Amino acid sequence: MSCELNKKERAGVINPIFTCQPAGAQYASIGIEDCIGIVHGGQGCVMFVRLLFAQHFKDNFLLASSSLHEDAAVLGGVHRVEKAVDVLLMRYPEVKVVPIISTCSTEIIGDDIDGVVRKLNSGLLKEKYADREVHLIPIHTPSFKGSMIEGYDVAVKDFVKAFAKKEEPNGKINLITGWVNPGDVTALKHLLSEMDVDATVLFEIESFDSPLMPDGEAVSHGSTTIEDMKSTANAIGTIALNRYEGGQAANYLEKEFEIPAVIGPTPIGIRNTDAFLANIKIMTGKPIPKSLVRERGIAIDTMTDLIHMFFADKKVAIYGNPDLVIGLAEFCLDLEMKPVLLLLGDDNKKYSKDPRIIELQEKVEFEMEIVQNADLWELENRIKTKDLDLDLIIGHSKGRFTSIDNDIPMLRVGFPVYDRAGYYRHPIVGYAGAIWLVEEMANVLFTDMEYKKNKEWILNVW
Amino acid sequence: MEDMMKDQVDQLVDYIMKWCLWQFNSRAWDRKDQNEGILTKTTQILCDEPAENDTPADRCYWVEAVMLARDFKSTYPWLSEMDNNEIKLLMQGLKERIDYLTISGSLNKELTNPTY
Amino acid sequence: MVRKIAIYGKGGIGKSTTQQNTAAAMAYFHDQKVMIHGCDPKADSTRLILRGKMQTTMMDTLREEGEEACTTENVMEVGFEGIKCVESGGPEPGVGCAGRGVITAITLMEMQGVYEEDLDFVFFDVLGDVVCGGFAMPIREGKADEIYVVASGEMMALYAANNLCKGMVKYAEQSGVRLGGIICNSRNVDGEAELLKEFCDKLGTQMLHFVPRDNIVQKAEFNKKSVIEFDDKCNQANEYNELASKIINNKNFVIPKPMTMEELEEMVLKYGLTD
Amino acid sequence: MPYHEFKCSECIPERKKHAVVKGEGEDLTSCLPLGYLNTIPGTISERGCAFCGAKHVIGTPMKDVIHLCHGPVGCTYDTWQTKRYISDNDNYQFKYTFATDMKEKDIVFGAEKLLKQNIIDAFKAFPEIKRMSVYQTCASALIGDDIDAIAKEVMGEMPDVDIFVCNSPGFAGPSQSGGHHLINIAWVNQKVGTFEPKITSDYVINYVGEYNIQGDQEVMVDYFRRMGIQVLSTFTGNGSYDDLRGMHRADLNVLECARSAEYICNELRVRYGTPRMDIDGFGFKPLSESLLKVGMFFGLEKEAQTIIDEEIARWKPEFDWYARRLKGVKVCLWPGGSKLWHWAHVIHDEMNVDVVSLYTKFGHQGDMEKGIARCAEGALAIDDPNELEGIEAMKELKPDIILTGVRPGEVAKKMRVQYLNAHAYHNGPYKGFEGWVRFARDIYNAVYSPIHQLSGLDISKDEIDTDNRFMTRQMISDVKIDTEAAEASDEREYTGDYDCVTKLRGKKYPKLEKEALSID
Repeated sequence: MSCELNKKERAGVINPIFTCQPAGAQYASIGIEDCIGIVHGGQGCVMFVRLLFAQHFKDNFLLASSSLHEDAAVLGGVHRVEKAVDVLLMRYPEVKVVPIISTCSTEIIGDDIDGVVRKLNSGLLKEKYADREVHLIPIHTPSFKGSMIEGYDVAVKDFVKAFAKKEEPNGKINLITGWVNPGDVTALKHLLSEMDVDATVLFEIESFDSPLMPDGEAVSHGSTTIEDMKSTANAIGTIALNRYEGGQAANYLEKEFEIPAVIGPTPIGIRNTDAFLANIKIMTGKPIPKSLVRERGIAIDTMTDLIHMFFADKKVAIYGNPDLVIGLAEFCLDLEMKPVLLLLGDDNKKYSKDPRIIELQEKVEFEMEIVQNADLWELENRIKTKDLDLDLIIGHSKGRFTSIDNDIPMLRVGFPVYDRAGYYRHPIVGYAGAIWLVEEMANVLFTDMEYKKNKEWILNVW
Repeated sequence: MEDMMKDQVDQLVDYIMKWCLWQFNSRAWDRKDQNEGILTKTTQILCDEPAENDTPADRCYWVEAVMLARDFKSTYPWLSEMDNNEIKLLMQGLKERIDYLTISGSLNKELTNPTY
Repeated sequence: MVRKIAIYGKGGIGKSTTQQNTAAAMAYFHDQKVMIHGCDPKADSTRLILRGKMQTTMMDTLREEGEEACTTENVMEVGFEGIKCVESGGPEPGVGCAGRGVITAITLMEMQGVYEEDLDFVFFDVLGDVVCGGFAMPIREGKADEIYVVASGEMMALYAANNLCKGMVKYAEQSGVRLGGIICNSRNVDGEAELLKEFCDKLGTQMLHFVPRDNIVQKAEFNKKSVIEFDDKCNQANEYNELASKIINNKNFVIPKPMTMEELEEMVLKYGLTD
Repeated sequence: MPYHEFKCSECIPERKKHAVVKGEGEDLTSCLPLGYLNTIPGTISERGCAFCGAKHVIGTPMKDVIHLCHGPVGCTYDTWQTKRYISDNDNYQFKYTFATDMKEKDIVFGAEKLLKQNIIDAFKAFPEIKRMSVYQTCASALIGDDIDAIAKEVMGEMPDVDIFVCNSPGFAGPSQSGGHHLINIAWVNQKVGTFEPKITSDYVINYVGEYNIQGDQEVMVDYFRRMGIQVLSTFTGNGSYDDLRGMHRADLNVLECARSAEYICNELRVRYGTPRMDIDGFGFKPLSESLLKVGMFFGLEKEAQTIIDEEIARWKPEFDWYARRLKGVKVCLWPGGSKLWHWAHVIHDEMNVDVVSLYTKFGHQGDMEKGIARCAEGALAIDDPNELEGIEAMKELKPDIILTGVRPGEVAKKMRVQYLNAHAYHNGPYKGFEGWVRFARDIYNAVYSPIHQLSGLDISKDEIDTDNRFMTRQMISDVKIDTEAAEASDEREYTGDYDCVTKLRGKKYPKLEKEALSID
């Protein structure tokens, strides 16, 4: 019995788990207030990402394109970035932060986005927008490297790098959430407030869940400010919840400004949330209050009701963002389940050295497989031809047909989730997230039992 | 008399613009053929003259023309009071107007592209 | 502060030879710490320093062993007088994107901080003309700050140099890169020095040095050595010594004013030159 | 020229010629915006790229095909599960998407070997699928991989497979339309004429420019088959690869979406002499006339008329129920593609709604010509509207509903304008007689939503009506109609099934079977 770490052997991808780097940078940039990113590439690179965000959040977010056409692809397209910046600033007077996000096409033709930012800073911004605070930030995200995960990581670091400035200590901690949902931010802020800890949240995206107001004026955007990003250099410490989504920024702050960094664990499940609170306690000296003991108790109570009867030994496959997948797998183990297959959707070389993965490899007693550079066909093909027997799939909506066509119940977690209503509103981190995950897993399994008439009567007296 | 004819042509133009698509093929040469082919046959049908429909292309024009003649007659009762000469004159006016609107006077800059 | 220098010039002009001899002179006569990063897909920018050794290129390493293998230890060689050598290399002709290869190579080296550590000069040896964005990589912001163009009294060489200046104008504003001068690698054509002088005046730059033609260069090359290593006392070694010292002491950096094709043709005709 | 200048776009004067108001007495010689020009960077346009136009819009609806993108993974990811083009083979093309997943070293050294291995591995993963489309992307185009050569090589080595290559990188044109164009021409150049289809009727058509959104194609094909017409191929919704290779054998090309698919029809006309007939699949009158025209071409007018009579008898009373209640509803018609002209006049004429604005995001001037020719006076026509212009237009026009896509729909939602998905439909199909009722029903449901009525109430300052415990849609809509007349009519609400498409699959068509038997 062992846990193997394998790589997909087949060439290419059938049904990808991730999209490419620029999407990650775009996700980071919508978390900033008064920020509209310009994606330097073909129009599809931004149009479809906006659509993806709209599918997930059922809301609209602003991102612009430099609209690379044939001529610019051949002759170079930085002049289109110059024009895009000018047009954007003229028409959106509130915009202060403009990341310039590169793509595969503009990286291949070698467009110099750093150079054009320098030129704009000393030219256009001085001449035409002298009275206005504008920050242009080049972000290199060639689509043929890494994945959306790395794109997010790079962008968070580039934003922090662009703004972080040493001033007086602010007594706060930096909390880099990684690629999460509004519900997660709410849950995290709740934990911090119970701990009486003030934090700069990167990125503060609770506001993505925006209302439809009588005056018809609401728009969806993030609320991390320039001040927030500046002050990251003055914090007590940084906690990056995810190693691969914000870890670089935490390391940068540590190296550059000596802000101690704690990277991980992703607070999914009881144990990891405990560790998160312990890290905050160490960092701030604040005790963990009784209120959280009680909250934790509610979560544990919920689990105790469910796990031995319904979860024990259930075989689970999990795919999605690496920190999420690992966190969920660890939680599943605590829930007496067997996460037999984990799929990580890119070829990040760091996975094999990830201590969490090494620990799984060393300690798990049943047969478990972790596939790097995986796609969803790795999952489906194992079900179809290798008799992979699963009780539950946990992953995002792009894998919905693997669940539907193979009659395996699935809990939607991660990004994107567009085939279930309102999931972005619910946390998966903290004790609140643990409760939601456990109850939803149970309800998904229950519905499946009833649909298949598989011991559905057992629920009579539960 | 001329005003009346202009008014009648306008009514027919309006009908075509609203309910037909054949006048809007993407290139000028194509529009010319379409207008010519279909409106000629429509005139023939309205005048109870034989309209060729043996080749596939002719048959396609003929179908459009039959439908158009039918719709014209049911929509504009004044048409049935006209004699063949008047109809021909009217249809000549219609053809010129449609050619103008879709070809010679068109603002569509792609009409003269030599390729698609 | 390490000074980063990009050497451009038409293919076959003797750019790589001049560059290696100058680098060797810098190290040998002036005790400078020098690195050469060859950015020509032909990968012949470091041969004379490495005594004819064709070093493993970064792109070969990337192709065969992957990105992590592109470490300093794996791709850097040290040659004559401690000169550090790296070759970008590139794909086979006609496939892939050689320009992207240059970008990839420089980015990888930058990530490892290679250009910053304990060096006085870094030379980027770049293919004849700026053919695409990738070949302009060495003159982007934070990369090379000085450009020297190797030219001679031939129409095509001047044409290429002029074109390069056109490319530079575009980048000069963005990245702060400046032209340090033209190096004439003589072809022994009549009126060559005068022509180059006028050419430099028109561009608004200096003719940094006139390197005379000398068979010893070929002889040294035949022995897989730079002239300096081959015979440090010969006249040609002295010429490179002088060129090296001019570069070290150079203060004349400009944004060039490239000529129009008509002007260029007119000037060349005046000297009775055709290829 | 009656140009409309948006306040938000005064600072980009080149936008001025992209919007016009169709004033009184205006015609196409005085009222037509510019179109299909390069997008102004940074405007936040809604346009996509030529790759998605080729792969996502035209290519992928082809059902029995492995659709492989040669490029980084994002292009594939983006064009997967974002549309509703179903197919009767359990949605194969809709569920599975393929990418060569180019990485940095593939960019530098070329990715032809990678592509070849991908093609082989993909066929291995799905041994029952023998057809493939390979799509170029920005990345593979820029490094110059020769996809055609690789495809030929593989076809040489694997004689049972056939591969189509579409070279339409994202940057090839101002919008997705560039890709529509390229893939049409590529198909006719590479594939038409390379397969001899089985002819089972004397009356054979290709149905072109129809993408089977929520089953549109299957509804329309049902009508043709009932008439005894063999639909040899559909380009491309629910279409079969080999059928489409046999397009040259049809007697007539019936053309639905006459922007992109026009190219292939015109080429078929030039090369094979197959005439082209443009039709409208929406609205009782246009659809009836369309079926009649196709019938008449083959001498099947009576058969067509029978279907029209049956369908209208069945569905007209239900349609009228909605049309009576939709009178005067203001609509922004922002569908993007051919629905611009398919709907511009007929939703006014038959559903009684008023089209106050129409736009095209990727269309050409020719598309706008059709739209402007058909829409009513006073309508604002916009080419490639950007986000701010869209918002300004909505504020100015105050429409009751917008027919548009998912994301602009979300913008409208926040402005308290109801939205109906015009690309993928809310509850389609919308084509066909029944579909027309479903379309009217969906507009009705949106416009008279009780929740929409509540969304405008500001409880902090407005008076709260404590007497009404609920409202039904009808309580809201019927305030403005003549209830007596409505009750006296035989109108009724929609009675069709939630899924009206699946049951058409496997249906027997006596007229076609007879023909098939006599051949076999």
